[in-house]
Formats: sequence, structure tokens, C-alpha cells
Amino acid sequence: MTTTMTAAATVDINYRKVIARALADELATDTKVVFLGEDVGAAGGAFKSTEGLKQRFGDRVRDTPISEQAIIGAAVGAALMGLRPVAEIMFADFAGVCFDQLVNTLAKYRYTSGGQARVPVTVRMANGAGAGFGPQHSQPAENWFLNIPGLKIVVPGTVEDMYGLLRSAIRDDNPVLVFEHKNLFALKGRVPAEPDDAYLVPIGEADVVRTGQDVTIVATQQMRHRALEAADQLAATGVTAEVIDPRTLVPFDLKTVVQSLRKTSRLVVVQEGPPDGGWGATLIASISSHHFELLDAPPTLIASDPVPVPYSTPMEDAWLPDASRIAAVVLQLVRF
Amino acid sequence: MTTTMTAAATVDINYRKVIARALADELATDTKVVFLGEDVGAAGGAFKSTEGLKQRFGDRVRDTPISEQAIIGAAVGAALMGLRPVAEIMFADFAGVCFDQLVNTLAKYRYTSGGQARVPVTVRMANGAGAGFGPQHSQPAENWFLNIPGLKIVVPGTVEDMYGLLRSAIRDDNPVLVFEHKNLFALKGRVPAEPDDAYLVPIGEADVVRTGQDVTIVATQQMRHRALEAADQLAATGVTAEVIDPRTLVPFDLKTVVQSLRKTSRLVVVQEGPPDGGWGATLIASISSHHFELLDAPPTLIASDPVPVPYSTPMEDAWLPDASRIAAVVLQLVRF
Amino acid sequence: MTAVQTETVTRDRLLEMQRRMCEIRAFEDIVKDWFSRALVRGSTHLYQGQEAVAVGITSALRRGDTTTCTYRGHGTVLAQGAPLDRSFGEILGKANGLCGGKGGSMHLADLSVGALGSFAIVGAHLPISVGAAWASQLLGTGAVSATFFGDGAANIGTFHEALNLAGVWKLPVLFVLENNLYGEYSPITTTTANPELVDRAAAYGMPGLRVDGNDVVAVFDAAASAVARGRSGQGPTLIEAMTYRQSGHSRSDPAKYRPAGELEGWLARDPLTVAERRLHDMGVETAELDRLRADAEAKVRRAAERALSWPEPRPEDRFEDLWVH
Amino acid sequence: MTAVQTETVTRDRLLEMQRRMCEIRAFEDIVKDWFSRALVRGSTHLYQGQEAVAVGITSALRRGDTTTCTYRGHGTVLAQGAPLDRSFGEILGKANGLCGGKGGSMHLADLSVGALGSFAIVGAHLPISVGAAWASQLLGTGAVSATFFGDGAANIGTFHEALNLAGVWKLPVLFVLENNLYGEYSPITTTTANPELVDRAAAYGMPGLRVDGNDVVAVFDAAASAVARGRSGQGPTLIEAMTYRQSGHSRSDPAKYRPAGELEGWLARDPLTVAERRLHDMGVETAELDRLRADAEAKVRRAAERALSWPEPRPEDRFEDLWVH
Ligand SMILES: Cc1ncc(C[n+]2csc(CCOP(=O)(O)OP(=O)(O)O)c2C)c(N)n1
Ligand SMILES: Cc1ncc(C[n+]2csc(CCOP(=O)(O)OP(=O)(O)O)c2C)c(N)n1
Ligand SMILES: [Mg+2]
Ligand SMILES: [Mg+2]
Repeated sequence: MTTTMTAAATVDINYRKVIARALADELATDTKVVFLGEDVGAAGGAFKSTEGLKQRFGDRVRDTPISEQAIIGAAVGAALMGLRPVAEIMFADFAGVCFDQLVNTLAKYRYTSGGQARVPVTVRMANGAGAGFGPQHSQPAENWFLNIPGLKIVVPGTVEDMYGLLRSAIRDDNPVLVFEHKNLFALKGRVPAEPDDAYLVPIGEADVVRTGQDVTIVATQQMRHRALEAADQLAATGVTAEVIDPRTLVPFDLKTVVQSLRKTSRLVVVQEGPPDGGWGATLIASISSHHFELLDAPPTLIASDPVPVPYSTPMEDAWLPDASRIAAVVLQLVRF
Repeated sequence: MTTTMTAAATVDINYRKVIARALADELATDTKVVFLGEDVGAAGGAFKSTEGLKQRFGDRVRDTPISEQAIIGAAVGAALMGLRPVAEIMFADFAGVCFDQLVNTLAKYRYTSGGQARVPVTVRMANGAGAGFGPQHSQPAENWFLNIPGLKIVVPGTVEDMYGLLRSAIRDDNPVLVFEHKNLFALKGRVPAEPDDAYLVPIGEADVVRTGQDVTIVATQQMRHRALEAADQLAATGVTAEVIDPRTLVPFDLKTVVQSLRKTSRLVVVQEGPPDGGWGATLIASISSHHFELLDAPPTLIASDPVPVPYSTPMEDAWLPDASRIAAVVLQLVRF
Repeated sequence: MTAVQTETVTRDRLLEMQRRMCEIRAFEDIVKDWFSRALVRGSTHLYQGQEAVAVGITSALRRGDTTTCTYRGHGTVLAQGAPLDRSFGEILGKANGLCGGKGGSMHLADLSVGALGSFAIVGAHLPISVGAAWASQLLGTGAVSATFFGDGAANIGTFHEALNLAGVWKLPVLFVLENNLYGEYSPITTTTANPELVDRAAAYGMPGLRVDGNDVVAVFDAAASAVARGRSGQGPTLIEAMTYRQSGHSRSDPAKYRPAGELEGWLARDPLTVAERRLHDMGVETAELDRLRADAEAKVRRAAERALSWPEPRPEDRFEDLWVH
Repeated sequence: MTAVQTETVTRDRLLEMQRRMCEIRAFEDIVKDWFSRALVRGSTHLYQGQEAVAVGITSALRRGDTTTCTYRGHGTVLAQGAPLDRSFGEILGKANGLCGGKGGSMHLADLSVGALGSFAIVGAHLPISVGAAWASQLLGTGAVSATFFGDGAANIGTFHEALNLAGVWKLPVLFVLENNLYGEYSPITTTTANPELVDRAAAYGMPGLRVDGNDVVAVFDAAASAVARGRSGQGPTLIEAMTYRQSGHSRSDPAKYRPAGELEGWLARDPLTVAERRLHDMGVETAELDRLRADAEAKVRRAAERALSWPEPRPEDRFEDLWVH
């Protein structure tokens, strides 16, 4: 656990509500922070994860029309004038609507201008499958941005990481995409009762969630929790799994994974989303290319199926890798 | 070479002009084929690669406003009514502007409707770097779509493949994205003097461009040609490289690559575009996971740098892998 | 804003419209109940209060014409003739649902009746209907396309691109703007620079008609004139139907943002009541109207029962329906 | 279309404007020559004929105000005060170019003078200027944002979203539509349902001003009134400047699609000539005007020479300027 837990008083809170808490703490810390999106203000957000901010911060929190391209563009423009905008895109799937603004404007502005400006924009999006929202409201869209240099990508999987990473994202001078997993909204955790910088989680640092000897399982968000479940099941058979949550996809903390592999020599990556073009394949390619000699067994990707996210429960459930599938793959690998 | 060359009369033509030829042949073959895009008609295309079509096919070729979202959406709607639309997006970078229509509508329509309809839309886009068009007009955008099930992706690297694959794309009952590499426009080749189905190139079949024993180099479009150059350089040192052009990224002809690796045991993938989230990493992960035992050396990705495409010649040239870099990597690998 | 001539609808025709409206109402009441009982996951968006728009517009269409609509699309798809049971089935995620359970509540589609689908991305479907109309123009079928969307959707880019393209190509499209005063929760004046949405038609070289969206006859009349225009090659029409969403935006919305009395005012002008008043004036007895409503409810209930009894898809069905092989 | 009051510009001020227009003209003539000699790769989009728009608008701005523009943006960025030599340098891809050679002809930017940049994706920059204006409103700086775009860009989604957002938030934005009658090659009537673009302003709750885009004074007057409106919190303005692109769309365009006589008609109303006539009327001698033009040309030529002499970036420079560390 890389988060430094100090002795400060803490409070219980869930993953959904900690979003408003992190936003509030940054809005309070830095008057340059502003926040815009659809129904984020008066209504407190489609998921009620931004409740109370409008009342507390007034004009610095703004409801927008349904105009995702204008939302991202306006955030970039405001950033160029010295603000630190946080933009909400309600569901990550809608990133498609403003993809140009994200990849061609936000990601490239600084580079194209030869470094003349900083573009400290944070884009928050509700991410992922498992809640029955159907093909256009369930995609793990973090995989759409890996090939676009210029965007940091964070994928918090716990309440503490959501709090610490969202605050770090807002403080970062680069564009950061924050993916908030819808299916973790009810997850419980603890954050400091008062804003406390000791709880910031640095962007780019993986978390070794569980230590083990036989295999390294790398997983984020929902899959992190399923990997832990799988590790429990495996423990019963005498196999110990090390579970790593990278927490940030760009920049990726390869060092922590490599360190683990020196011990385990076996890599399993569990990724929500279709296999091709995702961070899982990227990680496996990277390890295979640069650390081939560490591997005693085929590095293995467990991913969703190469089809859209189906609506109906039996199909959607099957689309998402589960703990027993992860455990089965690991058992095969340790016997390789 | 999988293209069957019959004895029919052929004509010389370049990569840019063969586009109009392929379009004309399909427009002539099937009256359901229609074509729309910005300045594609009266002006013959921004790259003059659709000259003459408007004059010959009248209303079936239409100039549109600058409205990429409407272009793709209209193509989908027309396809649902039984037409076979070809839509042009002038530069592949502009796919960002209509990304939602491509990934959320075009790719998913059939699936979401439970298979009620076919959506035979072909989307053509000018692709890639090397011609000094700067960060927003040079991206190899094929890598943006790998994680989106439902889109076939073809990346022709020769005149013959452009002709044969574009025609196959238009005949395919699925959505197909066709990436036309701007830096290959002047490339020469031969196609039949008269429309001839023997020259269709099947989607999903790789081409073994050059046979060799020591290493398998997989590369597309520009990089295919640079890989061949590297193979020439290597031949001088006694190393023989097998060069495979997959030609189609989705579905990917893994079989041909695996067959080659049984012989060479060494894999180098050369990919235009940043390394993360691309087809190169996907291929390496796939081979590492499923054919680990075939590999005698680390499978290696040679890719562009993880930065946008810079404008200025010395920087853009360096951004693109070249033959000597490919040859150097191969030499290291064969000595592994 | 062009004037609309009303009273073109016969008694039988209006009874048929009322029947459809009653079915949609009963359908949505059941869906609402199912959601509150967690029989359906994800989100749902109900159509109570807007029935006159879907029924009025689709009543002016003929076979071969098409529609597209939004996540709030149950009413439109049913109005066009999709079967009640398979529509319920889709919302329940059943194998026998309209889309085999792949789409769900936000994605009802029945191409056999011309319902090209419900789209969950705001504005994404407007260009689809433009494309269908382009095909009609090219193939000379005379078919028109109607596309339904909300006041909030009028601010997204695709709205602009779709209306301009239809306007410049003179395509037979009915742009049906269902102005129910709110986006999800935001009142239109907080998101729209000029809330006179119907006036936007001029920018796209097409007529704009604003109608009482709770009066199925007024909606029908506007649709009929727009359809005639479209079929005769004169191009698209923007119809702004003023109406009201009686439920909240989605399951979780208590709709507290409504000013006091607003809902009540609109309930007094419920589309079913408005139509009943008209039918009354045409001499239809209260008893007949009550029977019509009761019959519709019973029919819908039976369809719901059937759908509930159907099996779920098998997990392996998820691999079907992506590719044409 | 609101009436515009002219003749507010003094002789000195107009001389200064003319000087800038002459510089831009000379700059573009050199760029055109460089392109024809393959000294520059990729594509370029020249501004000859539209100088009065950039100069008229930016002359009404003050320090702290900002602009965004398109790939056809050399004129705007220069008008705002970017150095000639470093602008040339960027187009040549030199290390000392405005953007270190990373952006090129389509991406001139000089934040030190408020030129937030040239954007190569049609329409993408309109929301950027809206955001800059939002910052001005929040921070109370009084700064206004001007965003330049073409007639073709008026049909893309971001245009609609940006104008609506600026309208509903009452932001200090000047939307400067440079109507040069063509997209790349398509005449406006083939792509635009209602070519009276200035009328679109109403849909976004803002005034629309159509001005003679070849008369720098007319442009300035419109800009001045829009700036005053913006600074005083009354919101955005759409200015449609009617003008003409004297070169083809880009290097490779012979512009054959132009009707006979069209170019000649516009050349007779060249913005430099129009301004000269006005200056004449104010009593400025022909000799002084000739000298002004010659001085501008000489200055620009010297800047070009400097830029040509500068070194190219090193290949390894490509790794710089992406991340803030
Ligand atoms: C592109 C996009 N942005 C946001 C949403 C989330 N969303 C769903 S419905 C809705 C409000 C739509 O309002 P309106 O168009 O008036 O339709 P109504 O729901 O009132 O029928 C929003 C913002 C979405 N589905 N798609
Ligand atoms: C989204 C997008 N689509 C298409 C293009 C290609 N393109 C560049 S300029 C242009 C024409 C623009 O016309 P207009 O807005 O009138 O500006 P002008 O070039 O006349 O100044 C087009 C289609 C682009 N750069 N971006
Ligand atoms: Mg609404
Ligand atoms: Mg123009």
C-alpha cells in the first residue's frame, strides 16, 4: 500500500460519494479549480456523485447544455487562461462524442504549441460494465486512449485511490482522464475527516495489493476485486498470488510489475474490455519484449469477449471475467 | 502473394488513382453502392483520388457539408434501407470528430438490434505520417479502433491490395474501415484493364511478401516497404527475413504469422504509431500468450515514439521507424 | 411558425389513436413498476405524458416509412407497431425480446415495422434518419423518415449537422422535437440560449411547426402536412411538440426540481384526457372510452405476463449477432 | 442584421491597419512562393484577400484579449502581433519557429500576444475561445475572445455547441465567420441549407452583424461594437465578414471551380485597395501609401531571410514539450 495512512481522524464513505468529497477538497484548496458538466450542479450529478458542490462553490460549478464537444473545448480554453477545469462526461461511452476534442485538442495542445502552455484539465467519466446499462453505456473506455500520447489515465479501484488520485489529477499540470467505475459506486472505504495532503495518491504508482510467490496478477477497478477473490480461492489450493493494481495506466508503473515478476516469473493480466488494443495486451507486449527472460510461462491476458457489452444479465455477467475464471487460468499457468 | 494474378490485360496505375478505379468498378457492378463525403464529387477529392466518379455516377456520388458525424450517420441510415454506402473521411485524424458514430453506432448497430440488420458501410480515410502535415493530419488512426468490436479494418500497402481490398470492403456485409496511406500515394502497381473479380483481395488474409528463415517481420503500409528494405540490408549480412503484411488488422490472420514463426522462432513487429494500445502490441501479446513455446527470443515491437507526430522534417522522419533501425533490431535478435 | 389546420381526424381514426396511447400508457406503468421492483437493471426512461407525440406522428406514416428515437423510445416503437410482448421482453432482457436481450430498455428496435431503433447517445440517431431519407430519395420509394428527440438534444452537434444536411439535400425527414421542458434535470432556459426551438428551423431552410404535443390531433395534422411535404420532394420539416414528462428523467429521479404546480397543470392536460374530450365531443360515450382503456390495459397486462414467462438468453448467445458471416 | 456605424477610425489608425495588412499580404506571397518551390511540405492555406478581417477584428482588441483561428490562420496570428520571423520559422519547421517546428503552417500560436492558436480540425477551436471567455467571466478580467472560422465550418457540430454555450452563459465571444464563399472547393449553396449565415445568430440568442469583409473599417466597427457588448457582460456576437480567398484552397488547388469573372470582381475590391481608397479620401498621398507598402514588404522579406537562415530542430527535440514534468 503506497498511500501513507497518518493518524488523522478518518470517516467512512463510499466510492460514489468520495468523488464529491475529493472535488470539494480541491475546489476549496485552489480557487483556480472550476467544474463543469451536464446536470453536475443543481441536480448533483446523474449519479449523485457531485451533490452539494454547486451550493458551496457557486459559479465555479456550472451546469452545461448537452454539448460534450463544447464542454471539453471550453475546459481547454479556460485552462489556457490559467484555470484548472474539471469536466464531467457523464458516461465514459460519451467520450466518443467529444473524442476529437480529447485526442486532437486536449492531448496535443501543449505539444503542438511547442510547450507554450500547460493544459491542466481533468476529465471525469463513469466507466465500465456490470450494471445492466447496455452496449452504449457500459464500455471500459480507458482503452480508447492508450495510443494517444498526451493524456494521463487513472483508473481508481478503491475509495482511497479515488480520493487520492482525483485530487492528484486536479493538481497535475497535464491533462488527466479519470475513469470512475460505475459498478464500484457502493464500495466502502475511509478518507480523512479533514482535507489532508497525506492522502494524495501519486499518479503513476502501482499498488501491490496482496503479496504472493507463485504468480503476478495485474488488474484494475472491478477486476482488481475479482483478482483478490481469485487469490483467496487460490490460497486454498496452496498457490499464492501477488495482486498488483497499477491504478494509473499512463504513465504505467512497469517497475513494480517487473519487481514482482522477478519473484513469481508468471504474469496474468485481467482486463475489463475486449482483448485487442487494450492496456492488458500493451503490458504483456512490453514485458515480453523487455523482460522475456523473467517469464517461465506464457504471459496471459484474461479479458472480456470481443463483442459489445450485452444488456441482459446472463450475457453481461459472462462478458466480464470472474474470480473462478482467473483462478483457473492461474492454476494452469503455475503447472506450466 | 495471395492475389491470384490471371492472364488478363493489366494497366499501370498508382496507389492514389487506384482508389477511384476501385470505387468506379464497384459503383458500376452494384447500383446499390453510393458514395458520399466532403468535396469527393465535383472536385474529385482533396487528394484527387475520386476524380471522375461524380461525372460518371451522378447522384450516387454526393458532396456533403463539413459534417463528419452526419456523413457517417447518413451512411448507416442508408445502409439500413438497403444501400451499400462508401463514406470518405478526408484525413483519418478527423475520425475523432465522428468517433461516436463510428464506434457507438456503426460498430454496434447490428449487435444491439440482435442481428436484425446488416450495415454494409465502408469508411475510407487518408492515413498516416511522413508527408509533413503536422500533428492533426498525420496520425495512423487504425490503432484507435482495435478495442471496438464490430469494425473490420483494412490497411492496404500496395496498389494491388488497395484495389482488391477496397472492392472487398464494399462487398462486405459488415462495416469496414479502409485506411489509405497518404505517403504511398505515388506508389506504382498494376490492376486489370477491365473489372475482374480475380483481383479481389479477401479481407483477413495476410500476404507473405518475402520468405526467409531467421526472423519474421510483420509490418503494414509504409512500414511494409521499410521492412522489405531492411530485409535487403539483412540479406547482405547473411540473415534472411520473412516479411508478412497482414493487410487486414481485424480480423487478423494470426495463422500465417504462427506458421512463419514455426520456422523462424523470432518475431519483430514494425508499427507506425505510438507503441501503446496498437495492433503491434496486440499481436505480440497474442503470440506470447498462445504460442510462447515458438519464441526463441523476445518478441519485439518497433514503433513510433510516444509523442504526437511533429511537423518539422527532422523530427517527423525520426518519429517513423526506418529500415536501418529495423535491421539493427533484427540483428540483435538473431544473436539472442 | 406556420399555422396548422386541425380537425382532419375521423372518429374511428381517433379511437384507434386513443387505443394506442392507452396501450403505451399501460406499458410504461408496468415498466415503472418493474423497475421499482428491480426486475429490470440499468436505467429506464419512461414516456408517460408524451404519448400523443409518438402516436400522432406515426399515425401519419405509412408502411415503408421509418422512425428513429431515443432511450425514451418505448412509446415510439410501440406506436409504430412493435409487438407489446417482445418489447417487454427486450426490457426484461429476454431471449425472445425484440433484440434478443442485447439492447435492453434504451435500444428497442423492430425493423419489420420500420422502427430503426432507439439510440442511447443523445442526438446520434438524427443523422441515421437523414440517411434513411437519402436512400428514399435515391431509390425513389417516397418513404419518409421521422426522428424523435428531446429539447436537450437540440444543443448537441449532430442536431445541427443533421438538420443542415437534410435541408440542403431536401430530404423527406420529420424532425420531431419533443419539448418536455427538461434535459435530465436542467430546465431548458438554463441550457439553451434561445428557447424558441422551433425558430431554429429557418437556419436550415425548412419550415418549423410548433404544436400542442398533448393533443394527438394537433400532432397528427402537423405530421400529415410534413409528410406530404417530404413525399413530394420539398424537403424536411421541424415539428416542435410541446409536452411534458410525467415521470422523472429515469428511475432514480424524484424530480424535485419541478416548480410547484407544474406537474399538476400538465396532468390536467394529460394526452389521454385531451383525446377523450375530443372523442366525447364527437359523440363517443364515456363507457366506450372506459372500455377501450380497460381493454388496452388487459391486453398489455397479458403481454407482460407472456414476456415474464420467457427464458433468459444463454450466456453463449453473447457471441451471436455481431458479424455477418 | 444589425446596422453598423462606420467612419470611427482615424487616419493614423487606418495607416497602422494598412501597414499590417500589407505585411500579411507580403508574408503570404512569400509563403506561396516557398510552397511552389517545395521549401515547405504538407499543405498550406493562404490568407490573401481576407486581410481586412483579421486586421479589422484584432485592431478592436486590447492586451489580454485572445484569438483562435484555423489552418488559414497566418493572417490572424500576425495581426495579433506574432513576430514575422518566428512565424515564418514555424512554417519552415525551424527550431526557432513559434512552436519549435512541432506545429507548422496549420498551427501557428503565440500565447504571449494572446494568439491561442491555429487549429487544423474544422470547428475545433470555437469551444476553446468559449472557454477562454468563460475564464474571463469567472475571473472578471473583462477580456474578450475572438474566434475566426469559415463558412464551411458553420455546418459542423462544434459551431452549434459553441454558439449556444456562449449564448446561454452570455460570454464575451466574437464569433468571426469569414465567409469566403467556399469550403475547400464546394460553393456554400451546395453545402448549406440556408446560406444567410448571419441569421443563425438568432438561434443562439445573440446579435448577428454582416459586414463587408474587404473593408477593414467596416470590420473594425463591427468588432468594436461586439467587443463593447462582450466586455459589458451582454454576451457574444456573430460577425459574418463577406470576403474572398484569392488563392485556391491549398497549394494543390488551381481553383477551377470558380465562375468566370468572380475572382476579378473581388480583386477589384482587394482589401488593400479599399483601404488605400479610404486613406486617399483622408488625404494620404499615393507616394506615402506606396512607401508604406514597400516598407512592409522589405520588413517581411528581411524576416523571411532570417527565418531561412535558422537551424532545423534536432531529431531528439521531438521528445520535448509533451508533458509538464
Ligand atoms: C451524448 C450524450 N450526452 C449525455 C447523455 C445523458 N443523457 C441522457 S438523457 C439526457 C437528457 C436528454 O434531454 P432531452 O433531449 O430533453 O430528452 P428527454 O430525456 O427530456 O426526453 C442526458 C443528458 C447521453 N445519453 N448522451
Ligand atoms: C473536421 C474537419 N473536416 C474536414 C477538414 C478538411 N478541410 C480543411 S479546410 C476545409 C474547408 C473549410 O472551409 P471553410 O470553413 O469555409 O474555411 P476556409 O478554408 O474557406 O477558410 C476542409 C473541409 C478538416 N480540416 N477538419
Ligand atoms: Mg427533454
Ligand atoms: Mg470558406
